[in-house]
Amino acid sequence: MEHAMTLVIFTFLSQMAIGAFACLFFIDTYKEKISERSTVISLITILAISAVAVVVSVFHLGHPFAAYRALLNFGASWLTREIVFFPLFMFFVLLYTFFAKTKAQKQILGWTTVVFGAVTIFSTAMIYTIPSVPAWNNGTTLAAFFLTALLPGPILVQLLLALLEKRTVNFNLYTTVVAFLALLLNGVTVSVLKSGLPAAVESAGLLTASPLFWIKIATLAAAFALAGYFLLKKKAGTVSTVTTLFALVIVAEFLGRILFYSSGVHL
Amino acid sequence: MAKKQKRYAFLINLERCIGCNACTVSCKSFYDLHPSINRRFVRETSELLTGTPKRNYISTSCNHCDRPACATACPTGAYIKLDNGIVKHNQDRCIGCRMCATACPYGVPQFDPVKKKMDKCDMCVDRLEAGEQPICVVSCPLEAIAIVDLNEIDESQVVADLPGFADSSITGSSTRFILPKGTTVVRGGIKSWNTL
Amino acid sequence: MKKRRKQTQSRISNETLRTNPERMVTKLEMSSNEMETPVNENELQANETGTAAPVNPNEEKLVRKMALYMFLAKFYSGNLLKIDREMWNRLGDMVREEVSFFDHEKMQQGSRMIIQAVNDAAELEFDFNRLFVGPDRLEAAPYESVYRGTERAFMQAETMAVRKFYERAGLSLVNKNREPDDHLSFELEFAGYLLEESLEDSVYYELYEAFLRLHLFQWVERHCELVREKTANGLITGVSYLLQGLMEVERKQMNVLRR
Amino acid sequence: MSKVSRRTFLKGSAVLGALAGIGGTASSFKKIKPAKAAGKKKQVFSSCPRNCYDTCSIVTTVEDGTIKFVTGNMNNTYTNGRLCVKGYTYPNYVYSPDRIKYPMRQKERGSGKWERISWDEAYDIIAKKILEIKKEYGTTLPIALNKYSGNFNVLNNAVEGMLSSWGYTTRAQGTPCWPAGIDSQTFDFGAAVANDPEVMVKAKYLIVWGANPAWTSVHSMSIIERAKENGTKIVVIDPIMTDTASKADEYIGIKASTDGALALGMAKYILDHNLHDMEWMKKNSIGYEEYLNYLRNNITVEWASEKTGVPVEVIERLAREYAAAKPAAIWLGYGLQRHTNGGASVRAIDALAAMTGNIGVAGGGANYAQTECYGFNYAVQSAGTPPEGDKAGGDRMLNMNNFPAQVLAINNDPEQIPIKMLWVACRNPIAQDPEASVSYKAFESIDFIVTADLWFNETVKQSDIVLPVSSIFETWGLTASYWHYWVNVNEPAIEPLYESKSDLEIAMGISKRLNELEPGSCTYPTDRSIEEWISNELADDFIKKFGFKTWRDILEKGTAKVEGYEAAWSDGKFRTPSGKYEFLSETCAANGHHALPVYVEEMEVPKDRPIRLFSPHWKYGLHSQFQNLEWMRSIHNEPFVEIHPALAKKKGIEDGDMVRVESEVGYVEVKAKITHTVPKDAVVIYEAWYKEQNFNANFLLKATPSDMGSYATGQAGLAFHDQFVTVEKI
Repeated sequence: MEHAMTLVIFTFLSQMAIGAFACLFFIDTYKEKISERSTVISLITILAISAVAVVVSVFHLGHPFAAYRALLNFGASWLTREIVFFPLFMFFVLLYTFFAKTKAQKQILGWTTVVFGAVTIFSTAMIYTIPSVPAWNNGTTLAAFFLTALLPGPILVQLLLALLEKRTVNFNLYTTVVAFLALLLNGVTVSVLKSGLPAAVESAGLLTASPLFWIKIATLAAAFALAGYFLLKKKAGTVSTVTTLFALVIVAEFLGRILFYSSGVHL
Repeated sequence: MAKKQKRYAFLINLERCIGCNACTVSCKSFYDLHPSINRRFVRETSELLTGTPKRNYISTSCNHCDRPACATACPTGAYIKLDNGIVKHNQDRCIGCRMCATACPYGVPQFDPVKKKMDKCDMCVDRLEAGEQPICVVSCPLEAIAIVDLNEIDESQVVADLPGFADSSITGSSTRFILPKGTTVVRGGIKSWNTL
Repeated sequence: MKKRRKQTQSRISNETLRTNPERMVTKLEMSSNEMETPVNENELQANETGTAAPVNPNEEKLVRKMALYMFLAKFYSGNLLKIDREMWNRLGDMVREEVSFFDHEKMQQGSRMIIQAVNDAAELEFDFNRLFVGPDRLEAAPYESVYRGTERAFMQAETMAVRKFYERAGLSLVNKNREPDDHLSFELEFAGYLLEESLEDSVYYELYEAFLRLHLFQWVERHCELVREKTANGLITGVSYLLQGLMEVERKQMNVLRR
Repeated sequence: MSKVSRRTFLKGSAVLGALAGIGGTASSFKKIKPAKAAGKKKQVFSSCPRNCYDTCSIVTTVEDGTIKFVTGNMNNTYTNGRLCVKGYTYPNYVYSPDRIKYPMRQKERGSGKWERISWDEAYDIIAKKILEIKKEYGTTLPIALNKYSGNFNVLNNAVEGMLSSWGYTTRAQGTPCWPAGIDSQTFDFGAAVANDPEVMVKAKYLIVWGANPAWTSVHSMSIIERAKENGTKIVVIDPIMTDTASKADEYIGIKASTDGALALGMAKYILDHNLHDMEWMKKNSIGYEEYLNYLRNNITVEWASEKTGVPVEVIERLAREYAAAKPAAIWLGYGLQRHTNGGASVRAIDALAAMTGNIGVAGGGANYAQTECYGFNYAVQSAGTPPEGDKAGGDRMLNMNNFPAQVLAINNDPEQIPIKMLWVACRNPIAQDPEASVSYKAFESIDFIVTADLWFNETVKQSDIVLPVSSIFETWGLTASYWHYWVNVNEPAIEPLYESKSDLEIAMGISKRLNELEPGSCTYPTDRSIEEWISNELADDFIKKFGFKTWRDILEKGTAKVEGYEAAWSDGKFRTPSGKYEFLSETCAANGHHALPVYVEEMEVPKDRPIRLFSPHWKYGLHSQFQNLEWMRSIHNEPFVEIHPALAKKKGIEDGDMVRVESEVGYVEVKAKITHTVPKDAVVIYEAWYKEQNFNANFLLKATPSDMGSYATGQAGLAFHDQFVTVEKI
């Protein structure tokens, strides 16, 4: 479990950071004007989260100081690709933070960063899309990993802006939709697993038997309800509602990731 | 004409295997492995493999697959598929990330808690090159393990799949099995049964 | 002083030892011609009248460490089991004297416990045997391989690595192959020997640091903690603090963190 | 820094000065030439001395004085260059941290307060105790020996010799394993002599009856596999679908303890259909008419079917096939005779083989065991003769299979000379004997207990002195099998670890001390080297038989085979009183049994404990050996009880549940393993000693004697498989 925990933390934090960057980039470049101070602080937060993710990930190696050797199999290994793309993502976040001044620069650097982030998430998902663990060997892995970017990521940005700018950007429609998709994915995953190989069926059993699974469903449902409520009320929400929302999705996605590893029954 | 390249593979004779684990222990001893590391695994397989219930075992090690999942998963390229069919793990390169263990459908690579690296069977490649048989082959008291050339054997006499053994087509497992023969079972009715 | 620091900081990596034993061996051969026991009484007496050179604090530290290594080695060899209370009192005072030099809490705690616990000397042998000797399964086996390779067997790779190290320093156990080379008392005695030799040849200091890093640091502290889990005997507990403290002092000096 | 000032420094250390005076100044190290450090590699022949059919000849690879690997000796065609799983663990066995390292004395039995003593002290304490007993009782009869099969190296018989050289003593006599069958074969043939097992390949038909060589004799199993591939039909008769049965062409799941009925039923069919070998019987046997009349008058196939649960048509077919195949072999295992009617069953099966003329035929036989190959001088044993003046006039024999109860009876009876001292060697009686609670009481009633062993175990725990014994790799040895016809030599591979000594060295050490204390008090020779003892063991005619010039010639191949046993009894010279095969044995009758191999009713199943318990041998251990080793534990470390799905269902037990198995004398709590391979009315727990687990199949065993054994082995055997239990889910 200790070993898997480092992977849980890495994948969760890295995906959240990628999602947060994408969100910040879109707001910054295409939607609303945010103060440079807020942008930089948010970007540094994203970098910090990414750095923590990297440090934690190294600890799951038997030989952390030989981690550089993990770059040697780019041609075949999705793990190598992940290890190449995530630092590239971080590097471009850094460039974006300090060197993107004009809108054109922001667009070029921002899009590059988003692409590297997306490729990172894709690579991570592909590491686990393997026949030896039937529960992972389908599209739900990719969907789950992208949802971790798309749900807690933007809400993190929303929270940061709420704290820094003392105003709440209205994400309610987006959050409601994505939370609904996240809820839906649970149902899809369970039904996919149940119709799969015996090991996948066993995974489905482990999943639904776990109290963590139901806590995850409950927190997602609460997030959906909260965002939906403000959507109907046409209100942006306060710092405390955004904080609540963030707490809910963090718990949901983190538990989801723990479950992902703990219910992955090997052939 | 050049001689065709050999494709080495393990051939396990289930009719002979008695599940004794002599292969596991002799290998552990010969290679001075950490006690938690087994390069061979002996498992019970279905009692009903041949119809009537009886004790059946499979002894497997690394299956030296045609499309090794370990090699694809490994970020350091520590696994190489040699021309002779053997999948060799280069421990000097290994960083102990354990992705190979996750990716292998057979759970073959194991984490050595002292070396903090992965460990697996290399079919005693050094011995093979020196013209000797692997340790498990020469140790098995029932001579149930053999090394064969997949180019030479009659595939109709062997199988690649068994209950309790992951689908060989996923990674192209090279291990082949000779199935056990059926045993005629006579079990008398026992009268005292109903009074238990 | 400066020169010494430079020497103490030079490191021999495991790699060097493995790949270049000849170099080490030649150096060792040039430096030591005859075998001496760490304490050679005849020589001591012969030099009784010799005047001491100005005391170099760094070398004083070496000698004091050496004294502690020898005390601990004797303890683990079982030689101190049969001594009487009075002797324990004297030893305890002497150990305290050596320890006071280091200003390290754990070591001082250890020496205090040894002095206070002389009453435990009566049960010392039984507890000592239960933990380290047998005949029942050892509760805190004092063998490196037990900590590094689980409780597999002696004389496997871990024990042989220690043997190789002794051999590189030109030593071999008198009881070779009758007792595992990686018994704590041998390893401690060896560390003490290297320290003594280093007074004359800095190569031995390099070996000493390498031995600590590659062997003693790898298991001794875990052993000490296990000992304290398994016994309430004050003497043994005191020794375990003393030993662990010594390791911590060494780590600090060599700047090696415990993993 | 000059040498002078350096030494002054050293002197300045009070601790170093003080320490120098304690325990000597000698260093644990010596200086070596670094160039010489590289280890030398060599291979020596060893021999596995365990209580096992296979008694393998081993090649041990030694590097720099330590064992690296063991494998089978190719020169021995039975061992065939391969070992069993237990044999491959030997490097782990020798270097286990759990080995006893030094002679030690326990302050109070069971207290765990051990003090290390020197060998001299140990010898002194023991010798003084012996002399004290001798002085008080005028005899050494209060000294008892409990030794058996932990090590069958012939030199270990020095323990018996050692006790004899003190005087007349009390002995645990007999054997738990095979005595009923040995008696049967002695009544029938005059001795137990089996065909060379390597000739089994010549059989056209092979019945493995109550044996599981796949677990207990893997090299024989290999021969059986070869026979099968040659076209031999393999039939296994056993209540359990063993691994051997799983490899057979046909498996007969017989009701336990009814093997005699099956043999008689088959014989009846053979007689009725005139398939028997009248010529052989007339020429080679006595009592065949009486036997055939017994079959005619008392046996029907239907009755046999009723008894055994084997359908009539199967019995008939088996009988037909067995009688028609020439030659046809039967391997009688030790399992089938561990019953209250076990000896009778073996006689019935012997008779079946004899009536079909399968005796004295290569590839035939009623093969149970052989005691022929023990062609040693037993010099180590006979070297000990009681000194003058022991008033007892003879040893006092107790039944090994009921030793604790008999010790208690003696010590509670003021009329008898009590047992004051016990010597335990090659054995762990507290763990391995039935009714452990009685063992504890018996031990309590004895003043002074010495145990010589390699391992700390329950018996050592209850001892006053423990002596560390060397492993096979640390001393000389000679072994012979009770199954195949090879003699193996065991050359020391390494130096003895710690302060361990062989039983023979201990015998000489004590003798020396006794004679120092009181000259003439012990007759055991102390002036011979171990190699001299070895040379004394191999008799001259034995050496000649192999064409050797000296005994050392055996070291060339490590092993030598006694030829001439392809077909035991082919000379027709049976060792019975009549010189013939005895269907009708007066000796048997004189020993309280039937003269004819008639059916003896099996033990009745108690109503309150209706489930039979089998506790056969375990594949990863041999009694209390091997399963405790780290390497074995990495493969398997969890005892289990095998239960048929039908019984499990009835009791609400699922695979992996913990269950309580309880007998009249004790209980164990153990994990259930559901399998179709055991009978519905029985459970199976394999006997083994697991390290640090409060589990032992023997907790459940009652010391119920088997019918025979006292004639040839001195004492009746144990009905290990007539044990009855209840099983409940916890």
